[in-house]
Amino acid sequence: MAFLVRRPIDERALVQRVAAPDRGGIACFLGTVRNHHANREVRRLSYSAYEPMAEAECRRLLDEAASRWPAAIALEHRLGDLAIGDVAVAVVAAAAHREAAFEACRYVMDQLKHRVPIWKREHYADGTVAWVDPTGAQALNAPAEVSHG
Amino acid sequence: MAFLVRRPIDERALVQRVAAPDRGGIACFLGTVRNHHANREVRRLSYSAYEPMAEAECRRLLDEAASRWPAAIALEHRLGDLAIGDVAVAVVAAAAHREAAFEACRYVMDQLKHRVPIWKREHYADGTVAWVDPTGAQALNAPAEVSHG
Amino acid sequence: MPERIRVNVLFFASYSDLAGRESAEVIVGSPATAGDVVRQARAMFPGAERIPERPLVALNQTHSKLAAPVADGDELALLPPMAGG
Amino acid sequence: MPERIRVNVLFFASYSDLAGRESAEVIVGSPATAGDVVRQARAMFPGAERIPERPLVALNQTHSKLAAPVADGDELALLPPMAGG
Repeated sequence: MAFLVRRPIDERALVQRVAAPDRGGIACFLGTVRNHHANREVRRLSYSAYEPMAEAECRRLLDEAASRWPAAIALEHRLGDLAIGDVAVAVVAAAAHREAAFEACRYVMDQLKHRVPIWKREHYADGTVAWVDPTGAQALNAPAEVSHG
Repeated sequence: MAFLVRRPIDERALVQRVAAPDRGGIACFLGTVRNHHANREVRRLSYSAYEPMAEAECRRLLDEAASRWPAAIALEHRLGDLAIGDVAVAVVAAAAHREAAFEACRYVMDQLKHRVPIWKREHYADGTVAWVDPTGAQALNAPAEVSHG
Repeated sequence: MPERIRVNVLFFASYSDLAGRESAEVIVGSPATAGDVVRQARAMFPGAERIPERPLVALNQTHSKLAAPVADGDELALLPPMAGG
Repeated sequence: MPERIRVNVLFFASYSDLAGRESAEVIVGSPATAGDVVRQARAMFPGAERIPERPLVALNQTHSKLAAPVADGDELALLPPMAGG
């Protein structure tokens, strides 16, 4: 099962994958491309990954979540160029009860951001490009200001 | 805006209703009809409501959630006869950040179950019918065993 | 204010099964509370006494306490435990 | 165990921009840790010294500490702060 995809994410297909007659609660999260980041206007962005590790880390993460909550979980993250409003990531967790579905879904999203080696390069309205650093470290923002044309 | 519907719920339409370029996080919950309840096999069920109050209470609930979190929220609950696997309720919350989206979505679902006057009648494989009482009170289960068949 | 207060009482779900009806006009003396109306409604129909003595109620489509005063023309709904979602 | 350990070092995202490449073979004396390989990699290319001294690393596709020992043929990835989702 590939967690990284280079085509639009079909969240309904992910719901179908985890839905079952004994799982009444389905929690989903869709992360979409925003038009602003840190007060700058974003035109488009591209995601890249350390692909074999990212696939392995997603697998470990879902196994971990499935061992903590009685939930079936599906995950896809898109790579490549995305436009504003495109779905970049989708997590769907289905369980007999909604608490487990919500908690598993949120856990996977939180962990994904911290553990799965995926990076985001934003293209701004002023023509510049930057690697997004969620930790906000100065040293990492500096090179990001270089335009990649 | 009607929160109660008597047709299949289109969760994608709800997502479209709240999605916006400045809202990057979309949390959803789908409640589907389970095939078991309290160890009994469920064949189908029907939802009914105190409709004008349920509509008003949904409106109050969403206004309340929108005042607590910077989120746009959509909600639909289906009434009438539903089959196993059908979506009975959908809540979608969109916000700039995922925390607000998750929390608003979960709050609305939790409150909906406690506040919105909707009732569920389950039809079991053995031909009996019961009103579902989530509080598990004995006095309320008794009449529920009466067959409406 | 009239001496007698007419309240439109609504029964839902299992309470409707117990009372054998979906609504009833209940007349109580003034002043009266929602609880007074419930007490009278439970005594009016065979089976309705199996409705809990202190059910959840909504007065004019808003959740209410049993101690809330009722007025002529009010709508009082007796709500079994809710099971949406 | 060979006296010299060859490690395939991978640079991603902003670190790749800084190092001007996506990978490099780094040779260190045995025994060595992931941290030793990072130190050498930062010194090998102009610009690479702007990679943090203690970056996140993955050893053979698993998150690792800098104190972890490396072996000949290992793959060590230098990971900028992740930004998925």
